[in-house]
Amino acid sequence: MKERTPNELLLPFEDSSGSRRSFLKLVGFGIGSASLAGCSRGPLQSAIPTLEASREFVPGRAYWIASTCGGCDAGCGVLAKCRDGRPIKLEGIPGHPVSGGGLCPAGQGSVLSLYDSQRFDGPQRGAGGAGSSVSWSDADRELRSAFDALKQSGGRVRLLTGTVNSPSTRAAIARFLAGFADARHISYDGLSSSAMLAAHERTHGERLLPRHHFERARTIASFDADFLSTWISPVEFTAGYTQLRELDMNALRMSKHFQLEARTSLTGCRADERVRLAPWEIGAALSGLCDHLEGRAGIERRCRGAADTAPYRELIARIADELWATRGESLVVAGANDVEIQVLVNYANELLQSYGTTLDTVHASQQRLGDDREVAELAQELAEDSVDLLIVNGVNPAYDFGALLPLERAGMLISCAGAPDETSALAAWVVPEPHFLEAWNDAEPYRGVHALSQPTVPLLRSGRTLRETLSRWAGDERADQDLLRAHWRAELYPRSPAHAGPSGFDAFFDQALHEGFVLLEGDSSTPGAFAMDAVRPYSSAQAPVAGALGLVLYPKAGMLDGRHGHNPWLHELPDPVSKIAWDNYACLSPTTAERLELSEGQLVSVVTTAEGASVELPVHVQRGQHDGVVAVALGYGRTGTDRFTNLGPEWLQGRPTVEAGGVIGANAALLTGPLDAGRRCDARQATVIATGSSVELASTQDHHSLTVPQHLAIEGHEVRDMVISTTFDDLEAHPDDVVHEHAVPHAGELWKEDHKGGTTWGMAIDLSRCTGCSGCVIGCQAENNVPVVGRDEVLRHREMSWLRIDRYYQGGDDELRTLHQPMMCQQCDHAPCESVCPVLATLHSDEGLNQQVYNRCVGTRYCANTCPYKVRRFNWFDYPREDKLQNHSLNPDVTVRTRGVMEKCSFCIQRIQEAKAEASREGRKLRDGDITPACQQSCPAKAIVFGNLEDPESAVARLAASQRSYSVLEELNVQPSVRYLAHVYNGPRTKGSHGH
Amino acid sequence: MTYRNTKILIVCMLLLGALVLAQDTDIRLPGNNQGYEPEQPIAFSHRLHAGELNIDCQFCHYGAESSRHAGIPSASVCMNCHKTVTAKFDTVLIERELAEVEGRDPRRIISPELRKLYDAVGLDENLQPTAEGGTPIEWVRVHNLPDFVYFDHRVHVARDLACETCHGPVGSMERMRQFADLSMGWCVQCHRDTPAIPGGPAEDHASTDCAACHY
Amino acid sequence: MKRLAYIGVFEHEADLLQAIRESRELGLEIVDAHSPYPIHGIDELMGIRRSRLTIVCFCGCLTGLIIGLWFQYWSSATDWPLNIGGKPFDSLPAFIPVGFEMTVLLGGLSTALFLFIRSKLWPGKKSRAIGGVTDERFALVIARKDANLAMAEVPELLHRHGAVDVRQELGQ
Amino acid sequence: MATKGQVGSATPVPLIEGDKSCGQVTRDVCGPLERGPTKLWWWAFLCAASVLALGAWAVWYQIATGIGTWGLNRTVGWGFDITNFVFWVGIGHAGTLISAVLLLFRQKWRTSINRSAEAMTIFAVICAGLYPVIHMGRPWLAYWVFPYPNFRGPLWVNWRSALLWDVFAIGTYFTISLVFWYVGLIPDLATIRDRAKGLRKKIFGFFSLGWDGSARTWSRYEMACILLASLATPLVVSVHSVVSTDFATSLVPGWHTTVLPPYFVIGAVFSGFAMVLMLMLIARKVMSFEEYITKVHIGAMCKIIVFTGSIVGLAYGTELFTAWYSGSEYEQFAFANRVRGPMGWAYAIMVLCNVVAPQLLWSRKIRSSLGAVFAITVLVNIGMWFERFVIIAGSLQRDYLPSAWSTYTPTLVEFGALIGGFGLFFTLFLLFCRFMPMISMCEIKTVISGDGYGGDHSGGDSEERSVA
Repeated sequence: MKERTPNELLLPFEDSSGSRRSFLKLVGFGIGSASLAGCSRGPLQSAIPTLEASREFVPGRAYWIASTCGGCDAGCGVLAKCRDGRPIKLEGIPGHPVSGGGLCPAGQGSVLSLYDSQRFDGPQRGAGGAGSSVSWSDADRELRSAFDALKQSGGRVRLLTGTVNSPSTRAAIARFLAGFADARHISYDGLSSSAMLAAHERTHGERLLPRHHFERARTIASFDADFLSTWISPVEFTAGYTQLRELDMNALRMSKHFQLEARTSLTGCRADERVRLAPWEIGAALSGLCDHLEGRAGIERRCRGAADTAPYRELIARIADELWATRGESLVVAGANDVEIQVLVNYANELLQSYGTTLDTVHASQQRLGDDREVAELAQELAEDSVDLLIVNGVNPAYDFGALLPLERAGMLISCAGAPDETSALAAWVVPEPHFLEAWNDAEPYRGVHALSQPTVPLLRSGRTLRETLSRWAGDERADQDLLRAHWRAELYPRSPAHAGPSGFDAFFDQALHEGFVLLEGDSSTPGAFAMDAVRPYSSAQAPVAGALGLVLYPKAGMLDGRHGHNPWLHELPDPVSKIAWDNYACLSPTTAERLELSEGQLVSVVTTAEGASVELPVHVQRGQHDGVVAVALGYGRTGTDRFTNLGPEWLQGRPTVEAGGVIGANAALLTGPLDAGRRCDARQATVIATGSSVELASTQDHHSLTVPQHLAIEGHEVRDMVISTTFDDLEAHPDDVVHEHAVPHAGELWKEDHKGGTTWGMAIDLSRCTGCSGCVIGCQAENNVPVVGRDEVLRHREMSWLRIDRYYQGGDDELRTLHQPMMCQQCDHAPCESVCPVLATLHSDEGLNQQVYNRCVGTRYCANTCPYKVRRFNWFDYPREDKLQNHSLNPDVTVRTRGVMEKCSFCIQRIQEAKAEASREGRKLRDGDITPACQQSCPAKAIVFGNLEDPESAVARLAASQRSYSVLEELNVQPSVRYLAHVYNGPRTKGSHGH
Repeated sequence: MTYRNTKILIVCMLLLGALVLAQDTDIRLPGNNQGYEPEQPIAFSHRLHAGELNIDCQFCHYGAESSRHAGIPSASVCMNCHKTVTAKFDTVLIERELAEVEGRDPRRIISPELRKLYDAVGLDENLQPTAEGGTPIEWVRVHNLPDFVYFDHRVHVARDLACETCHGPVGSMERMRQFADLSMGWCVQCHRDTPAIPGGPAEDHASTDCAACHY
Repeated sequence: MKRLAYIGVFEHEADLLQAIRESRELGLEIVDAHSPYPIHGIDELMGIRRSRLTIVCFCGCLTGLIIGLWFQYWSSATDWPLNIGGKPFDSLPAFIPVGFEMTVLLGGLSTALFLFIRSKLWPGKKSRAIGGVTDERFALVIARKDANLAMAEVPELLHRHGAVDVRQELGQ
Repeated sequence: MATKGQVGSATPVPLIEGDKSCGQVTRDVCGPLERGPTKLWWWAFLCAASVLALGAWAVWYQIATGIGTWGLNRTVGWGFDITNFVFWVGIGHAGTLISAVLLLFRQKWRTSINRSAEAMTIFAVICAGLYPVIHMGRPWLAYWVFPYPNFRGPLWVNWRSALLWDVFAIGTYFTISLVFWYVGLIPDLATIRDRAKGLRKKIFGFFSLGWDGSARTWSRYEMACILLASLATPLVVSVHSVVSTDFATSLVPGWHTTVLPPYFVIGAVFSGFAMVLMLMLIARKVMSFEEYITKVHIGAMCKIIVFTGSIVGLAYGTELFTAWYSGSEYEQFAFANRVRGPMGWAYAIMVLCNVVAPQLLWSRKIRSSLGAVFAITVLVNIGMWFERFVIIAGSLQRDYLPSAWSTYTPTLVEFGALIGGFGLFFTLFLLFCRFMPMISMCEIKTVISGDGYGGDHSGGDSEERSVA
């Protein structure tokens, strides 16, 4: 299935303004409309075939190209699904050594950035958008002469990048910098793990980031690390973590997860036990933990007495017990970018014998290599006006550091940004990079794991990779692909077992391209023994001064450090915890908000106590958050977000998503403080001052709990049982009780059914596995052409997502439990929506699907009213699709719905039909697993399983038969085809088993 | 009263006349393009290729087997044959005889319609590539389905359905014509009448689910 | 065949009724009586038969009911059975409302139509209303039933009963 | 001629005052039509037409731009639109009731008001029918709700959908009401024809079908009226029952309840009578019909309002009891939410206007105060609108899944469509007052001739001398 040699596809792709014809030439089979006067047969449609027939693609048939996701630096493998010469969807490569087959929302969304019409087209001279276009040869000539002058004068050259884990690029960097007398490559990460690397330098003698094996961790203690959503490699960690949440009846396995955190993170929502721990308490808590562990290990006590002063003394002792009991299969992680804390984490892991089992330092991670200290040094150099040339690639320092890093004082600033950003606006030259789906690249996310990226489409905008650009400047005129191949031939091929075989390099490389990655031994780190001397109890904790709050800056799953700030899908993705789209906000705990007399949506200034830096943000009252902190999301306030002004529908009372010239949210990166302390996202203090005005936050959920409002509650029915949860011990003791106590006796049917059986498509969703990461939400959006409607429409509760993730809080802030439940059309067999449609626009298929026929729909909305799950979505307007380039991301297999029709999850009917057509072509029957809906494909946790419920051998039927299986609102007897598997906490028996 | 009766009679006759006239002028409901036979940029003859020469449909429309779309063949597919076949055989024969008589090498005869093909692929008089290259041929689509209908050739070819069932006697059409009305009722009727694959969800006929075509 | 008729115009309902009664006794043929409002008892007096409108209405209703139910059954269970919310193709209880509405619709329309046809009322029909009968006058039209009877007595009869105006006309 | 009609009251109160003769009646009713519009009429018409224009603009804007210009959302799919629909259908019901049911019950006091009540029915049904069409996402495809032969298979319609039942119910209701109204109009149109000249004569001549007041025609005519009335009576009950099934047959808690059909029908009678009374009070003033629409009429209508209002109150209680007794947590919550939830204010308005306000009419003093009666009718209409609003939007906003709960805030465009309905209604009504005999002359003449249906003069039981 995977087609891997797209060279023939690299037909000339002229600039989009005059490119209709060339695009049609490319897609092979375009349909154009031209008016034909005096003809009653409607517009003339032309069909323009390619001049050259291609063996590779047949118009209308999808093909897949293996590549590596560029959404962040984790290096997940992706298959780009292409139709007619263009990628339309990214899917994880099943069995990929990093991601294992899933994809996160940012990864799913990154295909849209390819079709960003505001990207740079070729080099620009002068500041950002105001610059003038220059040809590549002119730019190279001028810049080379400037470099020559620098080489003569011995000027200082700095290359500032994000994590570069591409070996071929690193080689090109080295070659380029070698030509200068004083040249350095500096890297940093917007979401920094610098302290983890530094801590290992102290404890293991090598600056490295170990690989975390959550799939081996039976006990996990996480201190503020959001490893299921944004921390280092969330897709991989989710896949690993959920492997130990396997609750099939034949193999009950469950890890125990403690989360001690200040804000309410997605990871915290999953934890078996979660407590609120302020950032300044983490050191003390970790020291206490180490104290306990030392005691159990019976070694010299370096943290003696810390246990007595630690917060949550009893809990820490219990965590230590549980960790110790599973030592060798335990894992302690901390999110803080603080070397002292990370040293303690290393120490705890060392005591727990995690190194070599749950932590791999041999095949160390290269997903985050940035070093905060180097940035601080660069800032110093810039401040001294001693940098003559600064080349910035892959990061946006002007956004991340603002005035702390005086970029404008560099002698010459060259930005490699693909699209205008804060840094390119300051640059003397912009030498744009292509999108990762247009370019060759390689990556080594873990030592020994070599991933390849290849172009899936000819360059839509003229750009050049850093590797090619630097090689050009270093005098190497080879094309990018040749540079990459040369590096692989010289460096990697000799290490492969294929080297000894007869097939040669081309076969090796083609195989790597086909798979998307290759595993090679021989490139590993060699850390030293654990240096006990590096360990000392944490001392430098500082509680906030009176009147101030601890400031916690965190990334959101869609925006991360702001690199996806121009992606409308990710902006409209509701945060998995707060359920708010289109904004960042200052999160305060309910108690604190009450104390400060603030309520949801009130605008406040968050002012750092040290520098007085401030941002103005609306308040979000976040349950489960520590009372002593204010949490603000990074990644917002990007310039260029004013592009979303005209995003949604325009009408009488419509409000723009962002005011003309404004930005979405506010940039909280500017609050991180001085560079020399590292990029500490949780170590600042801030005061929160009300400004007096307020805004509405675009939340997709109004009621946040399964408990109905108190004054309306009927006795005995205060809590609804949409999400059933239980504890592991209850499940083990009485597996049948879990769901049964919610069951409603079935009174039988009123009528005999006329309908045939054979196939009933169904879905099973394991709530114990689902983390709420929302990868499925964006996957669904990409697959099904779900429109983006803009902030105002979300505010009016008209978001269009077919698949939403319901989030319910239960319990008080101290013992907050958060339940996530993916909710999409339940494809009911007795669908209430079907009987109410007057025009038969929604009815049942012979295969048990609830079909929605857009072209028949007249839009009465009766079906949506009567749907008990409220999963139907109505096209309130013709949502603007004026960006013709962006429209190329549309899936041609799914109708783009017009105004006034209802739509909803179809179980990816286009994929069902495709699989059936292929099976029929191959003359065989459908097999279980032939059909994978977009949400299932995307799910890193493998929480979603699709198949034929009537085939007892199918995976979905087996799950549906599980003792944890139930359907939502079973008592209505609408007979949904989606089965949920009860959520299980790893906890002791409760009396009875009151899950919720 | 007779006067009124006459009036009624006249009106009835007029209505009847209008109906008869409507039959003749081939008036049909909007959206029904049955019989559509647009002029094409190159006067390609299906009668010659599919009829007389009996070339398999899928030789050119090879997408029908593996894709939703049967596809309009690329010019390069035409060139497989028309690299050598440049004009009608009899004109070539005449030239050959003439050349023999005149004692010279026969000239290459290129028919005016094939000239358009060579222009499109960018070949000069001697069938050598020109500097400008070619421009794709803009054929006029004959069979147009609305955007919300997903017809899949692949499945129908796999079920050994003859192309003529829907496309009509293509082998006798000089210019391609829409044979069927391509209405939903026409599709559905065939699906009702066609026995299904045994073991499929609907045992007695091909799927008449909405989602067979609309999604 | 045209024949002679007399028209008497009255000012009071009672005069008209008296005139009718006597004309009938005399064996005169009452072509018609005209009044601005329905006069009760006049039909018996004039010997008008009970209208068959009821039967027509009933037949209309029955037709509506049968067509309504049959068409619903045919279109959803025979012509193209479709699975709607798992309900049986022949969902008779769900067909009742439309069946009922069709009953009433056809019943009502056939009644009105029959009224118009039977009473020869159609749009644009030239009115032959006798002056004032749509306002406050009452009129009686008398024709000769028996050739032996002297028509000359008729105007006198009408005048005797208080007719304010008596005209002679050629009627049908 | 003396007036002899009575409304079952011990003291004979004249139904028609002023000792009218037939000619007098003709002149009184036709007079205003022939004299040309009064200043007051012009002002009223201007107001109504402006409101109609505003509504037309709102509807046009909404159709051109999208349903999104209304404040609906993924949870609340119906708001003002269907509220208005049910409200207007309800208003229409009183007309049929007065003309058909009271005809069957030989209530001759209906004669003064039945014509305008029937007209009101037709106009209200026009208004009502408008909303389901414009509430569609693609109203230009509204004809798809009709089962006409087509080239799609053929694809028919979903006979199981309550909305489809609505199509037939409203369609039949409109048709039968129109036929009934028109049949009733023919003699009066003939009266006007015979008084008119020129173009008016031609137009009224065309529509009066050549009516000549023949005794034979009268006989069939009366029979037809009785038959149509007998058909219209169950029809009117069925229509609002069918409308209520839009809600009762769906799964939404607060909708899914068997009490809805009778509850809706009685609500419709209640609101309809209030609307008729309100219009009568205006019309008798504007058109100077004080002698035809007397305190007897007003008193009778007041009694019906207080009676039906009490039944409506009982229905409110019943649904609360049913919810409580059901044991269904969703049903119970839906009603707790209806009374005390975010739309509790609307529930309060509903109860005050529909249950409390009409109880004042027990007092004869209030019944005889036209101002007070007028105020109460206005309140009842407001309350009944809110009843539908509470049922529709109030139930939808919070149903099963707490995650999907939402709120509903109407937009300006929606308010435009709301008042546009009133604009249309009053415009049509004013035009009707202007061009059609507002009072059924022939029936009034029957009453004053002492031979009203069931009148004492005709010798007791009407059955005896009904059309033979």
